[in-house]
Amino acid sequence: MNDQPPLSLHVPEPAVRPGGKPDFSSVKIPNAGSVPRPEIDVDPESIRDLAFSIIRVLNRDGEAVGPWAGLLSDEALLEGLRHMMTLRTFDARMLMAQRQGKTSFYMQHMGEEAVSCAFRKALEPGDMNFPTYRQAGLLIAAGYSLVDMMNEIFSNERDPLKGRQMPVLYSSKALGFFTISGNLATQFIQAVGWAMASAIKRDTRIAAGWIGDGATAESDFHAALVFASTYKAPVVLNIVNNQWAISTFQGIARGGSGTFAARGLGFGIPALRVDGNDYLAVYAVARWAIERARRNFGPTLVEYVTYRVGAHSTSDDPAAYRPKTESDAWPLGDPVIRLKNHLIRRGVWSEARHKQAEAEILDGVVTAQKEAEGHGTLHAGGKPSVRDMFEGVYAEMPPHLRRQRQQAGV
Amino acid sequence: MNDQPPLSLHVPEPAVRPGGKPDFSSVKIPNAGSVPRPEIDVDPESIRDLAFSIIRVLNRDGEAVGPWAGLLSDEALLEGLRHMMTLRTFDARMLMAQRQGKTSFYMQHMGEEAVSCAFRKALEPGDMNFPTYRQAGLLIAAGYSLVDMMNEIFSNERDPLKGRQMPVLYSSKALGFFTISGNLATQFIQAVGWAMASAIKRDTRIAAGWIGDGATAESDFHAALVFASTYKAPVVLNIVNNQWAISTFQGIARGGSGTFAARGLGFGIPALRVDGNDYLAVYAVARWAIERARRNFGPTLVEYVTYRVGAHSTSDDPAAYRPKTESDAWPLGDPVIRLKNHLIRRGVWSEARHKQAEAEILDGVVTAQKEAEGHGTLHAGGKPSVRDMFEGVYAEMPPHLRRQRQQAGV
Amino acid sequence: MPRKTMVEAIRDGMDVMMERDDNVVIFGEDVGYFGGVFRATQGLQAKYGKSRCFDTPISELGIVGAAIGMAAYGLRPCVEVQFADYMYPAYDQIVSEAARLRYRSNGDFTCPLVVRMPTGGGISGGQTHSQSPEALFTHVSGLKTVVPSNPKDAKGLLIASIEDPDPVIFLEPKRLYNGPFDGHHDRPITPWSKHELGEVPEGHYRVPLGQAVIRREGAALTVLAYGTMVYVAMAAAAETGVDAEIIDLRSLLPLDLEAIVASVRKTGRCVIVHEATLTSGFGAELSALVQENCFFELEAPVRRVTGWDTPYPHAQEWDYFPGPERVGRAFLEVVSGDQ
Amino acid sequence: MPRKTMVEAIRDGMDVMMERDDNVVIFGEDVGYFGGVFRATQGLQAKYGKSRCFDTPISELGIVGAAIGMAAYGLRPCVEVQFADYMYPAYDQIVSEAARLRYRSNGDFTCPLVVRMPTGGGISGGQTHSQSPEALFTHVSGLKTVVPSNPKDAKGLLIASIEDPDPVIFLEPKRLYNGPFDGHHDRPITPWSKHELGEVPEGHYRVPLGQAVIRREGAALTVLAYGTMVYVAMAAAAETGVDAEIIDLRSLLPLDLEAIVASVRKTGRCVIVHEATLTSGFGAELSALVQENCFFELEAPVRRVTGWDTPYPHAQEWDYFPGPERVGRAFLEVVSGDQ
Ligand SMILES: Cc1ncc(C[n+]2csc(CCOP(=O)(O)OP(=O)(O)O)c2C)c(N)n1
Ligand SMILES: Cc1ncc(C[n+]2csc(CCOP(=O)(O)OP(=O)(O)O)c2C)c(N)n1
Ligand SMILES: [Mg+2]
Ligand SMILES: [Mg+2]
Repeated sequence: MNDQPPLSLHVPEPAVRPGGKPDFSSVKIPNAGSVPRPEIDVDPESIRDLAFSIIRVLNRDGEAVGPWAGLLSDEALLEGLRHMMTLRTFDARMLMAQRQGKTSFYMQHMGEEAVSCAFRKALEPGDMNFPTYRQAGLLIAAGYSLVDMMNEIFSNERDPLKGRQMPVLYSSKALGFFTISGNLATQFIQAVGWAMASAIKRDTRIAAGWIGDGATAESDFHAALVFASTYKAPVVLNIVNNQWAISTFQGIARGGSGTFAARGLGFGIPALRVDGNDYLAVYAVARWAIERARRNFGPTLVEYVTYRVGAHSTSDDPAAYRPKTESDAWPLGDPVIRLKNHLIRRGVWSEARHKQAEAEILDGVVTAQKEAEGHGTLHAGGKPSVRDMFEGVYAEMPPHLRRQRQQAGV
Repeated sequence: MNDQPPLSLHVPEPAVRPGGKPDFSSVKIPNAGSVPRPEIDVDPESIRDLAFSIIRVLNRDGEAVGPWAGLLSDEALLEGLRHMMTLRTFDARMLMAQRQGKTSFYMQHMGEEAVSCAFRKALEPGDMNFPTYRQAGLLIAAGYSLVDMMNEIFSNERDPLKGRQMPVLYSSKALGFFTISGNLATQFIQAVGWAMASAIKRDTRIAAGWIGDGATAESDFHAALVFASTYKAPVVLNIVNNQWAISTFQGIARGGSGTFAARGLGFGIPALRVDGNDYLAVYAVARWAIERARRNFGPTLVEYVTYRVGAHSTSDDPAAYRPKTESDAWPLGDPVIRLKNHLIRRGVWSEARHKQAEAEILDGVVTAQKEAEGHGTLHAGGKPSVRDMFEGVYAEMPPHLRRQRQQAGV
Repeated sequence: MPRKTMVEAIRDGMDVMMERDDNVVIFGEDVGYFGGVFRATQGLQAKYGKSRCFDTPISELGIVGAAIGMAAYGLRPCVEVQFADYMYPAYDQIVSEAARLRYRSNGDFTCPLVVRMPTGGGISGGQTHSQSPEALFTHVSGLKTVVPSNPKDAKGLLIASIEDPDPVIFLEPKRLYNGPFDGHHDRPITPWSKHELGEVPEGHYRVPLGQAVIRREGAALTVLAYGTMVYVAMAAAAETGVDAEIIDLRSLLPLDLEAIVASVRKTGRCVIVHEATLTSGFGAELSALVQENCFFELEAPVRRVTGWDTPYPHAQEWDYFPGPERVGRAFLEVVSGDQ
Repeated sequence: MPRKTMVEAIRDGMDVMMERDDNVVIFGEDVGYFGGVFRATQGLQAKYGKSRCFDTPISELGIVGAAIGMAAYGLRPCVEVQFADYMYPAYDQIVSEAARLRYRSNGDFTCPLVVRMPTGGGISGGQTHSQSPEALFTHVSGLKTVVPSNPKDAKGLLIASIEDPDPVIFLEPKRLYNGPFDGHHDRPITPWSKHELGEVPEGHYRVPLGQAVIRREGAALTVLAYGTMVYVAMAAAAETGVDAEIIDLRSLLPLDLEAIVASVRKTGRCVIVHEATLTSGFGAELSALVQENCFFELEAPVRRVTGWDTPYPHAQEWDYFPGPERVGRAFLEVVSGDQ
């Protein structure tokens, strides 16, 4: 053995670090319209290419092209644009609120708005999302109250979660939005379980699990794929690949595999990659996968290729680990601008109307914020009671907690 | 949504249950010699077929054929035969000893002897296995003392593990055999860590992880694939697919994927399937994967297609969940008989010599057993001390354990 | 009344609930066709079909994680972890998820889930088939933890657990499956068919969570026990002649503190027994509670008799197990004041 | 002597050990290029190279599982779990593997491994960035559990932990990273640069595991504390005027029982404080030990002041946290005998 050259450890590195010139030349972007659209009962093996390509609908000229195009009316697209703009404005205001000390923490969606906003529109009432902290678009596109979102963020007296949860960890069963966990990935297998329950009860509702590129390394991701594959659960398993997991580039979680979608191939689960910054493409793929699930053909794994433009959270500063201008170099553009340009091209939108919509939306968000702030912010005004801290641990408070509540004098 | 037909849960079932006629027609067996042998630095994507085929060397006539043949001398093969026969005899004696109450529990290898015996011969001194409870062939082929194995099984006064572990959970660092855990799968990621350590230290040693078909569903399997893929760890990841996990057929863990080997494809890890009942094929594939690891090309996933002929353990009765004659119908035959026939065909072995070897081996095992029983069995004769129970929890006994030992009066 | 083993009683409890409520589903490793390695689910798949009782991949995380999703949907899953020693891969889902769904969502989502798992030693199972991890559950707000000691309670507690709106960890002392084991491993075991508590009522009944029961009245000493140790304590009392009052806690959380305090106030002395390791075992909590609530009545230190702080060994199993001799010695010391 | 924050001291401890022993390797989520979300490993990759300090996939199981394999190989991994709240996915590897390699293999394989994790609340982290799971480790035979309360100790304890031949869980009270936080969250924090214990010796030194230290001598009452609660107890003593003897345990297992017993024998009274939830918290073990060992000297019940038995809430953080007011009230009640 002594004649063997020594081993060495391979540690993947991103192409560029701060100081370097952003470089996405390794990200191969197929032309819009170039990826075929299979039947929903397709044999997964026969579409394995789709795990290595990117389904795109909007081309550089803002046209919707190819087999995945043509599913949404202009009206629906205008509504989608409004959802994304609302989310972006909401984020901007809440980031500011956090900086002003009105809450402890915030997480934004900049660049990823299309993913959750478009996906939501492909669901039916009664379906259930198991989201991470970066899919508030699911709520906004479902018409959830901005004031209630803010009440949660401010942990104020109207907080639907009574101050118990950190900002942005919303819950809305009514709108098909499962209570968000602070622990990464746990929701992925739960989504599969929920979907199995729907199948056990011979229901028609389906589930959607959500996970980030980084969190696919967690155990729950594997459990979800195993269970979904075995029981053919009616679930759409969504991976939002925004290139970063806090400071860690996606190559650390992805390792030697070409894509995250490829993970599905080892389970016989059809796996699709889609341009996450293309509202039309996201919607088209979501609809395909959701229909597959609803028609009892089983799970689909979808990777959304996108980019986290902002910091991971208000506790993070990406300048420490990636070039400042990296997001400008991101080859898939901005989802809001791309949809806007498409609508302008279709003649149903204009720069002027966009400006006006921006103003209206800001107005709406500001009004909501005023209302929410009227119910308190984290350190000022109305807040949930100390009693609320003791309630809800169990359906009925057991004696030991009653004693503790008494000790606390509440 | 009310026009949707209801969903239903898919629960995979084996082809036959007790009372039915065994049927392995769904197991596609390629001809021996028909699967190509790629270079070790091959692009994993280009050999994905190997995850869906079965590499075989010994054909029905007992000839070694094709590109994976020709690696072992007759002498080496005769030694291999002896290892497998020894393991089988050892198992038979220990099963009997368990029935006689000399120990609490035993797990046999019947039908799977080739896997661990042949793999071991492809390793170098210093390499490390992270086995499950069904790879004692790794010890036997490495020349470990049968008496010490039995001492462990009997938990007697010479038990190298001082009575602390259940039967068959051996440990031998010297012979590259990591301490077996009772918890499934945990060793798989540990093997990757050990291999990473070797790479970090610029060593030349490699690791081999072992796991059963059923246990691939565990989280540690995923962690192992993720870490091995990311850091290109010098490790061979072995899945022993013996068709059953206690009473659960392999389809429950495998789900919708064609094979267990296919799991590797989602990680960019080359994945090979091999006839686990073919000593020559196992050796050839092991050598390929081991060389790949040692030359720093990274991990390989290998699925050994075999069949668990016996009960899961002495606590199990397979008649409750599978046809009694299922093992006779297993299309890959018996590893001992196949190697025996090959050697006879090559003119270096005969039925008579085989009979004689059987007798010799039995003799050796019986002699070893006598010696081991002289040191005690679980309920009779010499046993580890009660002091041993308190030792070794830590390198140095902390005060609270010293106090407890005193209380125990030892 | 029919007599049943503890396994039969547990199976009966599931059967009754599956019959009454088609939201009850059962799954785990080997629990479907085969009926579980301890046969607790035998016959349920045949009776209720594969989508209500089925085998799972070997992933405790997957079993519990999927069950949480199902519970959130509105089912009442009752899942099996093959041995308590194998619950660790599911621990994150239990602690971070099942236990907190209700709280974190302010009741928007809930988790009516039972996780059954065989616990305890005495079957030569070594360190990975013998553990008693109850204290790892009692520390977690949002969980309930139950340990039955006989067939009748097992069925009634299991029914109450399945009906409970919150997650319940249901620990089954496997050494009691066939009979009331008192720690005398060298003596033949009395089967449940010969024991009064083997009488299991038919049909639906509940044993409410949070109510202890006095198994033996006594004046000299209070013994807090659960599971197998109830019988060890009974044997120790009989053999030492100490007039011990033996309380079978049945549910550790919620805990019947009132019953404990009433007894210790009466006897002035307390011994706590469990099979789990000493340090940070549930006995520590019991000891703390007793002295917090009965300080002025205590005539001797509260004493714990437990498994040692080592992994559960294979060969030295009976040296590890806190048997009647060791427990009895503690009784005598505590009543004599000889510490 | 240079003053350092606790983060700097911890980083220094790793630096010293990486320098001395090239078997020491460091990894975890975001710990490589970026240097960790709390910046504890900042600069180590640049100094020692990518194969000794690197980023990992987000898999706590993978981090600890791989580290166990490395430790078995002969390295001394010191890994980071980003928040203690995220250790559960690794719990099986910690409990079933790291803690038992030595025992089950009779020393054939060992596991010199340190798992660092920030613990405790006070940073508006809600239920998933605030937990104190120490009792989930102290119940596990084969593990050691360490909780430093200041930069000087943190470095010395970390070095001792890395050099230890067995697995050590190293819990870092994150609220202490920048200064000795006493629970008065509305007052400005004193930075470590203004505190004596911010003086961190250069180079290699050890603070041995298992030795408590008295932070304040006193005659009226013994306080058992660790981590953040040491300063809360100090504040409570100052504010109530109770002459408390405050013991900083530093290491929970091994535990300095001698120091505890000596103090309680002297004062006759004992208050235990921790941030973790009450039931089955480490305070239960301490309470049990104190009354077992000091029963006849105790003049009042041993008292626990802890986090409540609820998840750690976001908005009501300071109602959950056992602050100086609540701790002080307990002091007064225990010394006055007014229970
Ligand atoms: C179990 C667990 N481990 C670690 C963390 C800390 N953490 C929070 S977010 C994050 C990165 C997640 O990255 P990714 O999955 O790519 O999602 P993204 O933030 O990019 O949307 C980490 C490591 C956590 N929340 N839970
Ligand atoms: C974590 C864990 N869960 C469950 C078990 C119980 N168990 C022991 S062996 C076994 C089946 C394993 O099947 P497989 O991986 O196919 O290996 P085989 O026995 O067939 O070699 C099970 C479920 C265990 N030991 N550990
Ligand atoms: Mg990401
Ligand atoms: Mg198997």
